Amino acid sequence: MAEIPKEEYILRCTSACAGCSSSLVLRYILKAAGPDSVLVVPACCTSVIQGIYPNTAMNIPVYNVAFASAAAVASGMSAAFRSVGKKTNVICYAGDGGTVDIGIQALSGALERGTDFLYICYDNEAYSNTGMQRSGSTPLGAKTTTTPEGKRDAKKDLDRIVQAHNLPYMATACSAYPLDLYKKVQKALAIRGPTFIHILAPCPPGWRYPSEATIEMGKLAVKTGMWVLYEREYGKLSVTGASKGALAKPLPVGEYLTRQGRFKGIDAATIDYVQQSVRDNLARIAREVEGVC
Amino acid sequence: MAEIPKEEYILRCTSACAGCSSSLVLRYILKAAGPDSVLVVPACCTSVIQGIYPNTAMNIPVYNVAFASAAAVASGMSAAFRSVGKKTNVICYAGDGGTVDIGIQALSGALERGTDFLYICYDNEAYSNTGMQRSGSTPLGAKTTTTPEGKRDAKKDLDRIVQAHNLPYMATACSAYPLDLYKKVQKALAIRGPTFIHILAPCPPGWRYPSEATIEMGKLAVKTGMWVLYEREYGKLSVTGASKGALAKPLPVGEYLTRQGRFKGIDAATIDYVQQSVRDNLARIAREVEGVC
Amino acid sequence: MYEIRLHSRGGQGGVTAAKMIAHAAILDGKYATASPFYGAERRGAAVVSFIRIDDAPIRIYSQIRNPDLVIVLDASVMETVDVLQGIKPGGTVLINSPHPVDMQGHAVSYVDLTAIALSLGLVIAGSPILNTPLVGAMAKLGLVSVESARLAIREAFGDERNVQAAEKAYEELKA
Amino acid sequence: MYEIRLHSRGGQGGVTAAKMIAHAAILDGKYATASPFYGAERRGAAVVSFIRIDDAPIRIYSQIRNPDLVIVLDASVMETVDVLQGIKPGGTVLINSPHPVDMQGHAVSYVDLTAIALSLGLVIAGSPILNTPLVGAMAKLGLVSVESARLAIREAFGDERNVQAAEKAYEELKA
Amino acid sequence: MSAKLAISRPVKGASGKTGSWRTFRPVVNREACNACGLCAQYCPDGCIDEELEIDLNFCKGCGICANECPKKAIEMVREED
Amino acid sequence: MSAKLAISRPVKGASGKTGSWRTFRPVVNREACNACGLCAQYCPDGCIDEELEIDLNFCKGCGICANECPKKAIEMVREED
Amino acid sequence: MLMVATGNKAVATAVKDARPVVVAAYPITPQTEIVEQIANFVESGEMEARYIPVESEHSSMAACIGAAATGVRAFTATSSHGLVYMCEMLHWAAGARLPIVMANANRALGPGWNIWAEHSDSLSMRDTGWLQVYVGSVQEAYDATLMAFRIAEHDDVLLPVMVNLDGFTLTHIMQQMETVELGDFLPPCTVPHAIDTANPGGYGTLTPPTEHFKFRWDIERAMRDSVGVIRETEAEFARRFGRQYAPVEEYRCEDADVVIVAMGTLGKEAEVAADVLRNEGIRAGSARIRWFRPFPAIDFGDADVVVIDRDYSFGSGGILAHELKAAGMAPYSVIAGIGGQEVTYDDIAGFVRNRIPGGEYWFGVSD
Amino acid sequence: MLMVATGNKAVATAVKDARPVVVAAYPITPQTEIVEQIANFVESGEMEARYIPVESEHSSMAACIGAAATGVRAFTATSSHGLVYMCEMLHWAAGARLPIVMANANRALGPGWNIWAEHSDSLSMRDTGWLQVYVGSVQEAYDATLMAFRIAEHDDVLLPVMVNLDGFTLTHIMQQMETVELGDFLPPCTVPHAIDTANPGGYGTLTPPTEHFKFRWDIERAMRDSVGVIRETEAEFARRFGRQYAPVEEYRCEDADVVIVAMGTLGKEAEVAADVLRNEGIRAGSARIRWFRPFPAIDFGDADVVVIDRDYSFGSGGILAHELKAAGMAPYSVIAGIGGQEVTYDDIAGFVRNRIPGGEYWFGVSD
Ligand SMILES: Cc1ncc(C[n+]2csc(CCOP(=O)(O)OP(=O)(O)O)c2C)c(N)n1
Ligand SMILES: Cc1ncc(C[n+]2csc(CCOP(=O)(O)OP(=O)(O)O)c2C)c(N)n1
Ligand code: SF4
Ligand code: SF4
Ligand code: SF4
Ligand code: SF4
Ligand code: SF4
Ligand code: SF4
Ligand SMILES: [Mg+2]
Ligand SMILES: [Mg+2]
Repeated sequence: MAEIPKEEYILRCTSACAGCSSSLVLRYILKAAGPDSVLVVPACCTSVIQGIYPNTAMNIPVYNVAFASAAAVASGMSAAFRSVGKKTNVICYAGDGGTVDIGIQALSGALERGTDFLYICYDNEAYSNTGMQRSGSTPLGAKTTTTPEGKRDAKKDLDRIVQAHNLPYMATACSAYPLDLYKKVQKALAIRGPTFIHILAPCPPGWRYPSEATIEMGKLAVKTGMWVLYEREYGKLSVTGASKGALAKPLPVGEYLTRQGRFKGIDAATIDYVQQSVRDNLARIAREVEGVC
Repeated sequence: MAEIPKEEYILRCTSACAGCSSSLVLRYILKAAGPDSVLVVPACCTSVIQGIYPNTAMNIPVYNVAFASAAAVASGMSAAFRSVGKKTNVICYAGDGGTVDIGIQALSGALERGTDFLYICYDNEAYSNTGMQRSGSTPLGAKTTTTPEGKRDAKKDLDRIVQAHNLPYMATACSAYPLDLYKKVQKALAIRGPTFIHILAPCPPGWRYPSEATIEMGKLAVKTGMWVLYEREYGKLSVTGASKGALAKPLPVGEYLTRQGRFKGIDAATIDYVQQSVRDNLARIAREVEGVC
Repeated sequence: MYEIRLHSRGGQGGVTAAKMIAHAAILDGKYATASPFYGAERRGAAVVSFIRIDDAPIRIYSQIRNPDLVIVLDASVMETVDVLQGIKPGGTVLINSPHPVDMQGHAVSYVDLTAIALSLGLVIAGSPILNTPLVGAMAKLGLVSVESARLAIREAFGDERNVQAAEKAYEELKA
Repeated sequence: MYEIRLHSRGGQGGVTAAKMIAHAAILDGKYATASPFYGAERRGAAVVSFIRIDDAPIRIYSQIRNPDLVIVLDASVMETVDVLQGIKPGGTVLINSPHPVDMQGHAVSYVDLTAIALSLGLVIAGSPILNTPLVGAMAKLGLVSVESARLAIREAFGDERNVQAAEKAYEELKA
Repeated sequence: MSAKLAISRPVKGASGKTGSWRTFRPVVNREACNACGLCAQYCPDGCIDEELEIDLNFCKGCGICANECPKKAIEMVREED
Repeated sequence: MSAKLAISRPVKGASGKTGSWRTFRPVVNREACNACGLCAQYCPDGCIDEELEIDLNFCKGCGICANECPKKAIEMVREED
Repeated sequence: MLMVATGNKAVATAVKDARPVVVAAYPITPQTEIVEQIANFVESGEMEARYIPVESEHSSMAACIGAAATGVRAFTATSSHGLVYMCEMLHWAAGARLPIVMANANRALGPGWNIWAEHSDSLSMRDTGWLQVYVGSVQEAYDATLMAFRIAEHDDVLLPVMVNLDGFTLTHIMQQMETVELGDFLPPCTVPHAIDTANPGGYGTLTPPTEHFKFRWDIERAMRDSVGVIRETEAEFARRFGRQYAPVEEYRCEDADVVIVAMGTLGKEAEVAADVLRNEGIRAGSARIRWFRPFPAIDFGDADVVVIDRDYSFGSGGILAHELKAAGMAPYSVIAGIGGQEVTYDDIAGFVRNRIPGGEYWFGVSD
Repeated sequence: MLMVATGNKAVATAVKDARPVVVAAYPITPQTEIVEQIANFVESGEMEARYIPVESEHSSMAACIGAAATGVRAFTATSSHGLVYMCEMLHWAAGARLPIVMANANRALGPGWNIWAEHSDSLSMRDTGWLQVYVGSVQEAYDATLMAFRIAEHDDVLLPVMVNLDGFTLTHIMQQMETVELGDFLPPCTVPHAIDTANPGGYGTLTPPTEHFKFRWDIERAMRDSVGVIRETEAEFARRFGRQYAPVEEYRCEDADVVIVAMGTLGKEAEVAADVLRNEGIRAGSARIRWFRPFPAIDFGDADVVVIDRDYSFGSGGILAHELKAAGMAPYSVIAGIGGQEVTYDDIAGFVRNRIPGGEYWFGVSD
């Protein structure tokens, strides 16, 4: 932990809910990015928790933008900074809804045209800011206010979508492993061109678990293999941190699902289905790591 | 060819350019779909070539819609038809721009939520209707009116993006192989849920080759491996038709590139680069077909 | 028109309380409105709700500036909010508290809603439910009838303990 | 104001022809506008362009209904289009043709622009370039000066054969 | 019903007689033809019927049929002006 | 300059004293603590400093620090009303 | 049935009662409860509709267009940024002559983000060919939503209808509300130009300069005809269900020396202001504009007019004031309530007391 | 330099001369040539800007916002569906007080698809806080685009400016055009609130009801101040480059009994109509409205006014006519040129001859 700067770029305190993991990850992202950075934030919890005019908790420029527009705004910003010779980091920090749903057009476009920026999606698997509605990133079976009986469609596979854009660097991370995230942000920012990090960010009110369990929830996601920590440098995959162990010996997914109110009443068949998908996914990753694919 | 209905659903004649391959593929799509179908068409050449009010060449309902909206319109249409018990095919027929750029949000959303429809992207690798500007689907090195020196970014990999949505059926096709396409459309329409076909559709004025070479151009794309014909049923990949041979023994990509004015002056390094990507891609597909992946 | 301002914290059920009070008044044949003032607060922040009760339809949508009654569901909000602001001369205060509290000379009623909720095991996600007993206290203050209070609570919550909580608050309220 | 309507097919360079004619007139110190009428036609369909030449700035943007001169770059358009529609009494017709054509009594000039282009090898994508020789014909009709015609062509095309083509048309035009 | 919105109705010739676009016209040499049907299959505008009659009202002269004919049985002939 | 647009400036306490949100307060037992720093690392709001002083003005009482402390050296104590 | 409901709940309940076939909507504060409530109705089986969880508002309107094009009833709801994000599709829905009904929770536009009541969102869409009604109570939100379907689907209209309710002040307030037994008040939806695979047509193909304006004119024709349809529908509603509405709700206007013109909840609060002023001896009345499109014919004789705009068209003025000016009045134009700015009946009474005919006043802006 | 150029080329050339740092644009008929020309200027090295080939118009405006937020000059161009598709971002650009310049090729909205001239696209965006100018010739397209940058970036304004030119009739017509040597007419772009990592700020954070209206008021304040900035800029332009413009271009109005009010190329053609009418003995004049936002102060005394709207707000009337009515006039409102409908000076003269003060007439619609 010695390497991580003590500097905090979020002043005490945002108005995030107690136990908000997105606030936690943002602390580490900003530590890794340092002060010569601009955060581009579309509508999401993060646009609200900063504080209300005239005050903000964020001690770094934050450019709040319309919901669908983050990656495109960042494109213009990056082009402008680079044109005038500035190296300022341009970092989009967007929720899952603002990324996989309404924001995907802008994201895909910015990736395709090689924008020099880092796009970070913190994934709390719902539209949390508006009160926990289903997003494309909500997992199968999860109850939200618009899927009161549990979502019937699978979680959109953002990472494979992004991967299809062949960007030089992409990674996943989880709020329970802030040091892993910190390193990945540093790596991403050192690379020219589009880079991407997808962070699983448990949300106590959205996932319906007590706030103190936020880190546990993230660890369970990784240990069950529901979430895999990895990075891809120029296409090459390496699994990182706790996922190495999980790849070999994942916990049963039930240990993760049953801890969360949003999965309350989920039936055994769905759990089996989820378990099977996780198994397939881990096998696929293992094969790729072993160089078979 | 006996199997293909004689019925033509496009009356002579649309106002498509002479040698337009998109018009050719549409003939076969409609033959496969039959009259109980609605075509949803966003802004693209197809919205114009139908004819001008009060006349249309299309002998099937065509619902022309705003550029970014095709898949979402189809969602509503499909839900409405299914609700009232109709099996009417809902088919989006969209250009590459309307699919990979401005239309990708709607497409991704419709796929994620399991819309029962067939989405067909005819890919002429540019915004042809507005006069051949670069799209995300324009290949590396191609000259367009907005990339007069040749495009510097790679072609967006639509198929991998779509594949990430885990839909039950997806396929590629090429206008030079209308029978292959015909079968794929039939297959797609027989499946409930979202299905997708991506058709390479050479465009004489856009690609700058003489109109009579339209079929040749498509065949060269396939034979060089620049374009691979395949289908994925519930994830399982099978290479179809002429691509089987190309997979084993592709022609050099130069034979394809140098036939087109849009690649005029392309340098040897770029050709090598393209050749290498094709090689990698074919190898990846071969591995997957062999079940290694 | 009788105007009530209710102070609570996000997550404590202040909005539902306001709704039940208005509902009870409506069941009494009156007109009533209940409106939360929404900031963009997340859980835990101080929030305020407004309740109006009248014999004629209510056409006022703006906030209550001069309440007849101020309800304080969480005494700790008084650290940051002036709960007495604008209270009518002669206005009353109802506070969730085990003991009387001095309110600059205003008439004060108090009842330990928290204790009532805890005693009945009315706890959600670690927090005691304060809103149903509050409705009982409102009945005691004569703002809604006991019967309507019961109906309004039953409409909002299935668990009969909520009605018991209200009855308990009705009995325990001290002025 | 002198008003010209030019009939051609998409892809034949009618728009560029209109531009060069207007440019030449402007170089002569006049005011001129050239406007294509755009449908949503693709290549091959009949299209029409308008050219206005005047001594004062031109403030008219609508189509020309009563042309002084009608130019027919492709005789086949006459099968579907009434090229004489609205032509002024006493108006002239200039047609790309090796032989004179009867135009309901209107004065007709003709010149084989296609042959001129082919003879000089001026062919793009299989189609002969008709627009540069046309500018020469316009000079012959006295609508633009020879020198300005040359300049306008050179501005539009690098290849000097285009100027030669214009000169040839200038010589070969028959009234 | 007053026309509430633009609904175009299917008609032949919706885009005019596109045959006038041609510079070259396809001419079939029936001697050489083996009736494989490829020309008809590939005509983008479906202008070739089962009897290999080409609808010259609409054939745009793209030349695909000639180009694809395995027997070189179709020739593209310049339209006389 | 007149205020042309809403630009918020960084200040401490931008969202008020969020410490008032707490129902439970973390209390560190320094005896049991091994100074591993995990509590500080995991506090979403960065309320724990290097000396393990908890800024109770802002600590929201989420309980993460207590939950994650490997030595169980932090206890969540109910705030007296 | 008597219930206590928020404005949002009222809309959702009316939609349930109207039995649409497709609902496609996207959440946004302060409309979200409508979406959530409908999703719940559908999942619980209380509603038979399909709820399409679209990925954006452009797509929610697109999905409604696709559904309505097949001839079925479709509904969506949005607010502020959602509304302007779907702007293109609003034009499209009207141009395609589809009787879609939408609820809009009026909210300010950013930046800075502001989630509170303002009418600029919907008023800035006043050219799109949508009918617009602004409601002033929970009951009215329910009633107007029901009537919106009947008006939109009327053969003389066939245009989409937007039901506007003030964000928070109406979407989140709880009031009593009576539902109705619809009976045949709302006949089954029929769209004469619905897609019919047996009679194929090309919808929205390129329309040339010689034709396009005719279809635009027909939209205007329908707007004009909708005046009668609205009148007839509101009369029929009153006859059946006992609640009376009019394009402009006048209160104590008959003998008024000054009339306050406003929309939404401010229009209701203005009635209280009129009472206050009357008590002071000022003969005030209130005219709450309910239908903004088509804009109603209004005439207050010689009375002064004080108009309150909770909106603004930069470089021109209050949008409602502009309509009154164009109708020949010289109102005192007050801009108030922007971005949820608090405006009480006392404030409104103050505007009236300090009125300067023809003048403009931005409430809260020090000069 | 004298050249022959289309309206599109004129805009592209002006942009080149203005030396923006970022151009982000998306093609759409009839604006496409602007995009293509700029992409060419950039690739050929004639322009140093970055051209961002965005994937949609929402993103083109977003990219301009991102660029301008750093304090640099940014430009985009669009038309009709592109304009309404970026509607949300238009509001955003103005709210963020960014001096972006955009060219809009005026074109009708669908369905049915129609690619020809109409002003409904940009006029329907008149509430967004953008200044709007409508030009009437190729030269003016060039000049106005240059001036737009100076006006937008002026410290008293800091609002985006939209330069509107009629689709096809102006975008595609070729006329002579003189470019200028800019010199210091256009000073380097400075945005006082540009992002500064040394002085961090939260842009556009949630702004409460007590504050939001103040920023909205400042937009209006800037709109009002822009009147003077426009006047000053146009005067300075005339002084330096010899071409004179005014918010309203009046032609033979001094002694007119009837004034034709129109915008864009119809406003030019109206001058010819005035000449025709004068020859007939009707003392006609023409007033071409150039700046629609801020809307200019106009006064034609006792003269009759015939206003031609190439646009319509359904359920209300011609948008330009509405402005005139709100300014106290009772014009004869003619709706003409919708969807590229052909309107000649003869037609315009006819409108004048048949005028009914206060009446409305849809050209080409048989009653
Ligand atoms: C165009 C538009 N539509 C809807 C909204 C309302 N809205 C704001 S934030 C949000 C949800 C964001 O979800 P996500 O991106 O997952 O971030 P989170 O709130 O979960 O942090 C929504 C729907 C908006 N601001 N703009
Ligand atoms: C919102 C919007 N932006 C731009 C356009 C203009 N436009 C119409 S078609 C088109 C290009 C379509 O390209 P593609 O989807 O590849 O189809 P193609 O024309 O190549 O057949 C463009 C840019 C539009 N109609 N709407
Ligand atoms: S709702 Fe979830 S993501 Fe949003 S602030 Fe609260 S805990 Fe964080
Ligand atoms: S431009 Fe290309 S795709 Fe479009 S009609 Fe012509 S040939 Fe077909
Ligand atoms: S392609 Fe040639 S051989 Fe085959 S049917 Fe046609 S003309 Fe005959
Ligand atoms: S030339 Fe082209 S259009 Fe004509 S018949 Fe042959 S393939 Fe068909
Ligand atoms: S986590 Fe526990 S052991 Fe580690 S520093 Fe904190 S209190 Fe001490
Ligand atoms: S309780 Fe939560 S907010 Fe308080 S110090 Fe511990 S981790 Fe931080
Ligand atoms: Mg989220
Ligand atoms: Mg294309």
